[in-house]
Amino acid sequence: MSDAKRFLYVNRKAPYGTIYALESLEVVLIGAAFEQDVSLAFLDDGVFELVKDQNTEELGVKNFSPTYKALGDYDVNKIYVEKESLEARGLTIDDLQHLTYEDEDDDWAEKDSIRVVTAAELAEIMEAQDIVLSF
Amino acid sequence: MLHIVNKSPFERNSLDSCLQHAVKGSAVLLIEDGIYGAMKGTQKSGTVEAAAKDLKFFALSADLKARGIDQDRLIDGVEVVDYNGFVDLVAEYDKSQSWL
Amino acid sequence: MGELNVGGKTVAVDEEGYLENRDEWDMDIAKAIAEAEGLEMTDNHWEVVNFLREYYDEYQIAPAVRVLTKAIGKKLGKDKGNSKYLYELFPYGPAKQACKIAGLPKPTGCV
Amino acid sequence: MKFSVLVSEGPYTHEAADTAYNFTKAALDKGHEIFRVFFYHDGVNNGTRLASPPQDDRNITARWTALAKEHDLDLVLCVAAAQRRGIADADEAKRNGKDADNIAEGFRISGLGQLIEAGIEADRLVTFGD
Repeated sequence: MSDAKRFLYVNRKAPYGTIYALESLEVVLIGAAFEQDVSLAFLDDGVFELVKDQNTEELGVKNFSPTYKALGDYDVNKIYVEKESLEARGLTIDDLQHLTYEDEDDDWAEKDSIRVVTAAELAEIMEAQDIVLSF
Repeated sequence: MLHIVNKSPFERNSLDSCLQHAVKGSAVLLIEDGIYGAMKGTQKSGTVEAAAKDLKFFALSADLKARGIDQDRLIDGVEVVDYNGFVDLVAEYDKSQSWL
Repeated sequence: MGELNVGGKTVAVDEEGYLENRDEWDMDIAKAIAEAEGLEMTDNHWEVVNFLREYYDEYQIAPAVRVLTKAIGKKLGKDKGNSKYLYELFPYGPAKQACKIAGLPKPTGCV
Repeated sequence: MKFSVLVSEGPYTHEAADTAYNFTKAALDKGHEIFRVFFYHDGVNNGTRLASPPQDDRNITARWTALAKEHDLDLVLCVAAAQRRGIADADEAKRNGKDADNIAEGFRISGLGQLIEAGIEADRLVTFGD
């Protein structure tokens, strides 16, 4: 992994209003095959992407929110959600889907993928990347 | 890092969000509708003026001219660059992030 | 657009034989698609096809081959959780062939 | 230096395609290498040869095509995004049973992996979008 690049996918848009959330997720899933160091950040309206109990039946659009739960299978397990963005929208971590992964190095123990970070922490995480892809 | 903002600060929060996440020593390049964030005497000028202590600000000349915004209407310290200057900034900073 | 006739029932398939409507899938249709692919469905084939259908129901995507192999290995044992085994069952690739038989959407072939 | 460019918006509605073009051209003129220009989301609409803008306006697609010819640029449209939006080359049209293709000269259709590769191979990746 030493020559792997650090890729950060920055999600700042709400789902369904535009296609960015869905097409961002599609890049992440394809990108996972390249064995780079992948992280996802959800801030601003992007935090709405992870809200649980999404139901698109009446809208007649595919509900892609269950796909976030597959990220762990794809070894994408660094998911940063910004605290300030959650608070500004009246949300807490409990309003979001519970995303987990199985840690290969810890006897496949199930662990949380989502880490709530402050804007200042997220700024440092952004600064530590090689590639930042924004959606 | 070079932050690129292309949204008017009066329409979206891209500039605010960018400034909240830009660490000291980074640069912010304002392009497209983002150049309105470089104007002095607006409701948003104070934010940019405060951030300019830690960050360098640039604005793209093509977008300023297209929108009829003269250089003398810009916040002091905002540097105007052309596309060549844009390319130089991308090369100078180790990565870029677009606040779409 | 083509169609597939199975025991008096007609279902719509696309140019490459993928089901247009996932809800129309049943085991007879799966067998017919497999036959068109030159495959005979054994218990081993069904294991993979059913796994794909369950995965799709839960996550709304067909897993990448890498993810499929790992998950099959975990569920059905290490001897089945490798691409050699999966390619033996589905010579033209588990992503393409097994998804088609399982009635899942055509992979966009993005990699 | 080696750059990759990501274009996430279609032409004409948003300025992103113009900025991306002007940036790419400036980078090439300054002697930098453009590893790839990848078009995603509505950005794939940059690659349709059927657009006919008025003659006193710029032709965004033709401009890309000319730049590609001059500099041997790799212009890639994401296949998944292109399929959604009705952009096809001859192979894609045939594979999906369509009666025509519309990709412009100098563009090719490929997978999202090409975007990741563009990020891995280049020194810088710059995104233009809405």
